[in-house]
Amino acid sequence: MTPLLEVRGIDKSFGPVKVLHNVEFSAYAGEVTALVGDNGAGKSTLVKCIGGIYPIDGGEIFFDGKPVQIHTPRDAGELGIEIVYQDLALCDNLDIVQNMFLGRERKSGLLLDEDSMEELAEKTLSSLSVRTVKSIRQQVSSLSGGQRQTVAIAKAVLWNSKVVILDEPTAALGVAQTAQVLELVRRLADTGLAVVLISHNMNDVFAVSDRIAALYLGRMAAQVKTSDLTHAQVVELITAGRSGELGLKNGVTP
Amino acid sequence: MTPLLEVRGIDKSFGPVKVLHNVEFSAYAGEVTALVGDNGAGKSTLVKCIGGIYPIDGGEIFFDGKPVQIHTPRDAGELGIEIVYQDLALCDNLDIVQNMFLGRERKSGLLLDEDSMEELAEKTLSSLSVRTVKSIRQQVSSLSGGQRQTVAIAKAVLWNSKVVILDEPTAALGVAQTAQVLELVRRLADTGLAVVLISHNMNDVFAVSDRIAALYLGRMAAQVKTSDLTHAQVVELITAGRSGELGLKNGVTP
Amino acid sequence: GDSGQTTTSTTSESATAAAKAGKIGVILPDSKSSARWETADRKYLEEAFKAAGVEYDIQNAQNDKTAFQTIADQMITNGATVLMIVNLDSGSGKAVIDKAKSQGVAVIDYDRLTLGGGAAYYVSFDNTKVGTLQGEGLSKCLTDKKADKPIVAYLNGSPTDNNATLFKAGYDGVLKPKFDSGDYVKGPEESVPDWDNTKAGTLFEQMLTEQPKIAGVLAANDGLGNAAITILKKNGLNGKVPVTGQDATVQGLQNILAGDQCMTVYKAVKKEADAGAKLAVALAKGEKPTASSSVKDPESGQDVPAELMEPQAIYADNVKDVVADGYVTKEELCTGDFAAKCTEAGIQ
Amino acid sequence: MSKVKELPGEAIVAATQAPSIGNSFRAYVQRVRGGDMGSLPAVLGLVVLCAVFAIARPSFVTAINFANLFTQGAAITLIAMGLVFVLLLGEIDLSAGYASGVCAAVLAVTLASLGLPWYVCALAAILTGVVIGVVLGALVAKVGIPSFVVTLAAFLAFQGLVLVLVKEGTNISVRDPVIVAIANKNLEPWLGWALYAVCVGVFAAIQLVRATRRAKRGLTADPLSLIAFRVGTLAVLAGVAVFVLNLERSRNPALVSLTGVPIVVPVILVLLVVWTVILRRTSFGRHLYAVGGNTEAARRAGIPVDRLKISAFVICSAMAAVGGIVAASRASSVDPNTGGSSVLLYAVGAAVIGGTSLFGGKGRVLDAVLGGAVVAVIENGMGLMGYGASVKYLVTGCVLLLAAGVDALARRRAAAAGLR
Amino acid sequence: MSKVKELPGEAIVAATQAPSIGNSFRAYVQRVRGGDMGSLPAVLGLVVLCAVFAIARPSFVTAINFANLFTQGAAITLIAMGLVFVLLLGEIDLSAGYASGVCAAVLAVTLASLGLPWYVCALAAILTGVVIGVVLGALVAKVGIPSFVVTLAAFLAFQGLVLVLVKEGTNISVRDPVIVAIANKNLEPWLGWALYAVCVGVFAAIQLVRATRRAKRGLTADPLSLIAFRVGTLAVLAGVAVFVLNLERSRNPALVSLTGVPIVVPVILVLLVVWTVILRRTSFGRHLYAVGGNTEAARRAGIPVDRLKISAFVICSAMAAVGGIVAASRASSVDPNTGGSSVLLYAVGAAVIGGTSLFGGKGRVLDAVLGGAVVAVIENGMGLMGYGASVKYLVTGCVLLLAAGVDALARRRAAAAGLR
Ligand SMILES: Nc1ncnc2c1ncn2[C@@H]1O[C@H](COP(=O)(O)OP(=O)(O)OP(=O)(O)O)[C@@H](O)[C@H]1O
Ligand SMILES: Nc1ncnc2c1ncn2[C@@H]1O[C@H](COP(=O)(O)OP(=O)(O)OP(=O)(O)O)[C@@H](O)[C@H]1O
Ligand SMILES: O[C@@H]1[C@@H](O)[C@H](O)OC[C@H]1O
Ligand SMILES: [Mg+2]
Ligand SMILES: [Mg+2]
Repeated sequence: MTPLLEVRGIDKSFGPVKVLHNVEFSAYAGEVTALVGDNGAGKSTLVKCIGGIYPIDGGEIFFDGKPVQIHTPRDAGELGIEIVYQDLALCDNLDIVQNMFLGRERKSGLLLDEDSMEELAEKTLSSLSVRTVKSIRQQVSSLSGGQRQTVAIAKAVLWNSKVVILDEPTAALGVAQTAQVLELVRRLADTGLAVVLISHNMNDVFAVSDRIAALYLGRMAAQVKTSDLTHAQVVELITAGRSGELGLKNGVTP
Repeated sequence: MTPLLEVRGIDKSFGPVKVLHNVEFSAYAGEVTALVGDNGAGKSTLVKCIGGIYPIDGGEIFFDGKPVQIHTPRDAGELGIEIVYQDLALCDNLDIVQNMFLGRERKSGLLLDEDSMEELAEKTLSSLSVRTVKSIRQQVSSLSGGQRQTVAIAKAVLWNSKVVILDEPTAALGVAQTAQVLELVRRLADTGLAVVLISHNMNDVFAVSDRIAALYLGRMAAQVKTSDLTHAQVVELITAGRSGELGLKNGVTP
Repeated sequence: GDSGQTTTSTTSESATAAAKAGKIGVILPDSKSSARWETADRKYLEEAFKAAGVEYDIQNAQNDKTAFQTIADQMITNGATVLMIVNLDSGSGKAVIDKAKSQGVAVIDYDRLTLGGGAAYYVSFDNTKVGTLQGEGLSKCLTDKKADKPIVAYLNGSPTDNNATLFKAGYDGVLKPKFDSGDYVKGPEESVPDWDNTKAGTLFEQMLTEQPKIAGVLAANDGLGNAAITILKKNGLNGKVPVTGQDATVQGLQNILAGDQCMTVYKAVKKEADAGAKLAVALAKGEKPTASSSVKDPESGQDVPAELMEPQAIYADNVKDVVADGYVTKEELCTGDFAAKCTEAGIQ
Repeated sequence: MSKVKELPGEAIVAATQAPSIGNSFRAYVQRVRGGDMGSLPAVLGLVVLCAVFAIARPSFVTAINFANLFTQGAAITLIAMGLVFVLLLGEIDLSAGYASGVCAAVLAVTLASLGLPWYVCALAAILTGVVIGVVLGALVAKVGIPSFVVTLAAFLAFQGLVLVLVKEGTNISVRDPVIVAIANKNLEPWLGWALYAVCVGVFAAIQLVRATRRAKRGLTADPLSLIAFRVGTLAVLAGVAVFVLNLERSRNPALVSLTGVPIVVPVILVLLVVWTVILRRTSFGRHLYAVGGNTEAARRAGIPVDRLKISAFVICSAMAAVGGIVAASRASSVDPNTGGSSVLLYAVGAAVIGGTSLFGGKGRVLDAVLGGAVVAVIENGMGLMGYGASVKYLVTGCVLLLAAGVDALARRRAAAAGLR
Repeated sequence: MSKVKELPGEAIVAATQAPSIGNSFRAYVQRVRGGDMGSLPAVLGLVVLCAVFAIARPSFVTAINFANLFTQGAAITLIAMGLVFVLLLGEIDLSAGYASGVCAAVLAVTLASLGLPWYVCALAAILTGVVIGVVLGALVAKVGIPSFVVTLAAFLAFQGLVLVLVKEGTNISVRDPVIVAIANKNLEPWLGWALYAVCVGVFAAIQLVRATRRAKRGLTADPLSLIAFRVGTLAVLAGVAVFVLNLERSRNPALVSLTGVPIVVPVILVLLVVWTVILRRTSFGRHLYAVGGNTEAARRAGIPVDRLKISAFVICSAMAAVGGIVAASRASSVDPNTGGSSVLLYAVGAAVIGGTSLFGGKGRVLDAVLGGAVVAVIENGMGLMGYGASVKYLVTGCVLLLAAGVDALARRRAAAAGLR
């Protein structure tokens, strides 16, 4: 089975600081791949490289087996890659509907079709059990932390994309909302999408993922089937970069 | 036992939207009080009212049994209330040390004592097991989500304050760092501080808290000893505002 | 716009004279108070210097007195031995003169006298006389129109331009007695900052709104006059309310031919330029030229040797004099509709 | 207008229940008290200013002065309208004033020297504006020089360019009757009424269509009564304005008749409507707000930020060109000062007073018109007072401060109520 | 300089290992390549400009021109230094130019009409600046009017105030020998050398003390070799400058001798050092950066944001007063134009070209000096070239653009490398 999204040998430095070393990573259609790693391991950086936010210093990206060039977020969007970033990128001066359709507004003729956007946004949001939002015409600057997170997730799943990457999507969410998002993640994968989930919560990771990839200090320590791993092994991979036979050996990728 | 920090009958509206209704809340010295509630319940708003960020529309705040007026963050700081906000307030253009000592710089004579600040910051940060920060003279704009969170926490515990309020402090943290912060929370309470912890993670809440306060749609549903509650009861309070005898009755505070 | 290019040239014919002569620097004030500086003064000065075969450098400070001083510094650095300046104000003018003197560089005041400055020479028109001609011109046109107790409005020049003060002194000298006697009525008065024509338009429009019966406008130069005429036109009053001017610009002369402007004052800049250049060239050669008259500096009380030219009033019937003098060409003046009016006015 | 989600019984009471005149009015009052002032401060400032001037100088409230107001403020307003686009992105264009001067000079030169027909010349002027905008925008977006520096450099360079075009300081007369008419002539009275009818009609139609369409989809729509109220208000206010402007205002009606809506009014109106529709109802406009609010978020949403920046500068310079044409028309001439002195600061001031933020993400084209009106009323009123230059500067500064103070204090109060 | 935390064996390689000349240089190169250009672009721009002018006009590299440069750029530089404080907060002061005019007028009036001694008058001028700053700052911080509008209003009002002070358009001569000396006289040559010795000595002492103190605490400190290199560089550059300025530069040495460091140089130097220390080494300065970087974070940290804003405006206006005094000295007079025309735009431009951000949080006083030097060199060089007004404007604009372009392109490259 060829992965839907694959990166090979990715290097990334910020000035003198090298953050990603020769990273390999794959996400398969119909599967949830969990990307785990300690704070500062480079998870968000990897995602931003895939999303065209940061240019990569070296390495290749394959989509559906074919090498692709992603230079801008637009390129990623056109391939069908949708990302919820950890530093939620919402425009505080726009309302919820406007943010959800940003960059892909519906039009009737030359003008915006506000009504149909409002309808669709409403539908998507209520499926994510948002109860306390007063109006979907509210500016996002007045939302609570969890509400912002929900809007960002809703924005990403609104499109018929092929790959959805979620960078710590449930960090700010309440109990019910978290359950809803995890369910959504599973549902997306089941409809054939490749889903990548970044999370520090091992319970969540084990609950929904098919595969786990562990980053350690900018290097990919291992990418293994979830069923082949124990909770303790993953924690070891995260904190030490290795666990028994698995993981990095003296700083060299296996 | 008089609570170290107590608020009574707090009301707060944003324009036409009423977010807090007659809220009562207490935090006791030597205890960890968990503040829970759904997304948008008003937890962060309550904290910001206590911190002097938002002016309150009605109600009173008592510190050590005496009524106090908190109009600005400065007032809160002078009382010894230290807060880690959910929307981390860090200055991106300053480095880690500068952020940690912001507003309370150490001086020798008229000039800043950079050396002693650097030393102290270093010590505090390493106690929170931050391993991947390259230099504490790094600008905070280049930190990862978890690293930012750690800096904000370190900043708050640097001072000899009497009340420490943490708004979802572990949301972005890795496994090891979360454990470290929870341990710190417990340690702070044990040294006699009143600690308030906001979290959506029930495991964490039950692991460290002595008391649980549940907000439901801007109303305080219940404030009870942790030992008197079950996991399920808390979730019920969060999502429905009531659980058996506990909680709101027809929208009226008990 | 070839005139914009400053030439630093030595003409070969009189190379021998030039060999001994120093370099002459000229600083013009701006190009928005009047078109004359760049279109007339620069041209005539260049011609005069070229003819004398001296090295020269003409620059324009564009109404920026810091730039004015910097240009003076740079001219001295570049080796100028004589400076000819049209000051922006007496203070900065004096600073330039002082600095130049301390370096052994002689300074001529051109068109505007630097009060208390102590320049070696002063070359100009009789500016009070200019104002007098304007005042007389306006009375003449009002008489022609048989105006009865006309209300006269003033659009004075820039409050920061000393010449504007002299012009006003001139026309006040003519009109004030008539106001006092009740023949005329003093209307609204404004000084136009920086001679700004756009501002002048709004200023005059509001004067007219506040005092609809304005029957004569004393505008200090052609640009301000044109601003007033535009507003009058809008109200259908052009040609009925006489307007004055100064500088005999193409626009002003066309307004006169069209009957919208009563008169302008022609200052034969060529004469002024020639006189200035003659003094400058002599100074550059190390001579001590003598001037025909002198002017008393009211601030220092000293007599400054001076050459003062005579201004001339221009009405529709003698527009041709300006063309004949070569100050304005027939081609620029008699475009389009004006061809017929030119013929009518006897311009060939 | 806003879609309300139903909340559980004990939940917070929603702001708007069912839209009706009463409820809408209550909601508006609450919004205003809550700090969402919209254009209220600018309008209030305008009313206060007018009242003061009217008392001090009765001539302020004459038909002729009312007409003057429009022509006096037109150029600044047009330039400010363009600046709104650049300000929305958090950028600035210091060169807009001189850009209008350059374009006016192009108009004057092509008219005078080349003798081309007026529309060709006007087009040339606007095209010059477009080219200027492309260059400025590219330097800002593609090369990455801060817009303050780029446009400061352009401010200097254009000053030079104007001088080159007007041959180092001459005054070029503009005598083309059509161009001169723009700022100096008026519509036939019947045309004013026709324009009025079209405006009110179209406004009513749009409101009705939108409401029925939303109702059909089951979204909250404005009720008929509210629409009728809005349309009625517009009809009355615009009607009074047209009526007054159609009064005879000549000093000498026997000699020359002076009536009708000044031609600049429909020019400004059309541009106001067009730009407002573009900003509010097209994805281009939406993207402008997004880039101004959070450039990074916009970039991540796949919005071509660079292209958008260039477009904004193009619009700004093109509107500066239009402003320049109106200025040239009003002065019937172009000189090295056209677009210079305080034109730029007044234009930026107009946008800011109207409510546009200098930090991007907030602003409307209407702001420029309202702010432009404030600036024009101050200049106009001060002109009638007949003070000397120094007093006039002083008073103008203070009045400007007062007008802005109303706004600031209102927002302050709102911030104290927790909204900002 | 930076403290490095030890990382596990396989961890990322740290940028700086042990500080030494070689390593520091390598680290610097890496930082520059990584985009942290510091003042390099401004310095580079300066070098290129000087080279071009020197080739085009040999008189550019004469001692007299070198001395002229300082006095020509002084007023703008001083005003820009003050503006840095306001810009650091993300605010702007459009009135700084005319504020300098008002203060200069106060100086001139008190000198001329009241005949007070020069130091009283200078103090009165600076006090005027302080009062202006308090008023502006209070309107911005306490009332909450955007600084653009406040200072635009002040821009107008001060223009009027200058006119009132100079009695509607006359100009007041400044004849006090001490005041006139500031911009027109020079230090005795021996005094120049004494100043030089003190500067180099103090610099060396500070560097040494800091390094030993840090070493004692076990923090990474600069090694002796690096300190020696820095002190050496300063000693050579400053030495050459003093030497050149002490050469005879009179056109007519027989008539008058002209040697020595212009008095404005120590004035600027002292203010540069004082303000730099305040910005970098006091909590007041630290708080300015914090407010500029994130006002809300600063407020939450208990920083009195309002008071800080007012202080910044006070510093800005006080420095404008100093700039006004120098301008009055240079012109030996004050008139309604003092501080007007392009003074403000040039001053803001100087700060921005030096590297100060208009959005707050980023900037140094040194930026103003470097940017001021760029502006002064452009004006000075263009003055030597002898172009006409139009060409001069055009070329000045282009040169400004080029100077800023170096900077922008460098940062662009850095952004492409992932740093911004
Ligand atoms: N713009 C930048 N400049 C310099 N260093 C950076 C920059 N962005 C990230 N880094 C560094 O790169 C490393 C990886 O950061 P990244 O955000 O990818 O971590 P992460 O795995 O997402 O961590 P977390 O779980 O805390 O979100 C961190 O050490 C961080 O300090
Ligand atoms: N400035 C504001 N203006 C208007 N509404 C606001 C504002 N700030 C918060 N709200 C609203 O108040 C409610 C409570 O917000 P708050 O941030 O206190 O929630 P929270 O309990 O902290 O939620 P979370 O767990 O998601 O952080 C939300 O519905 C939010 O939309
Ligand atoms: O010729 C006039 C000149 O003398 C004056 O100084 O400035 C304006 C001009 O019109
Ligand atoms: Mg991350
Ligand atoms: Mg919250």
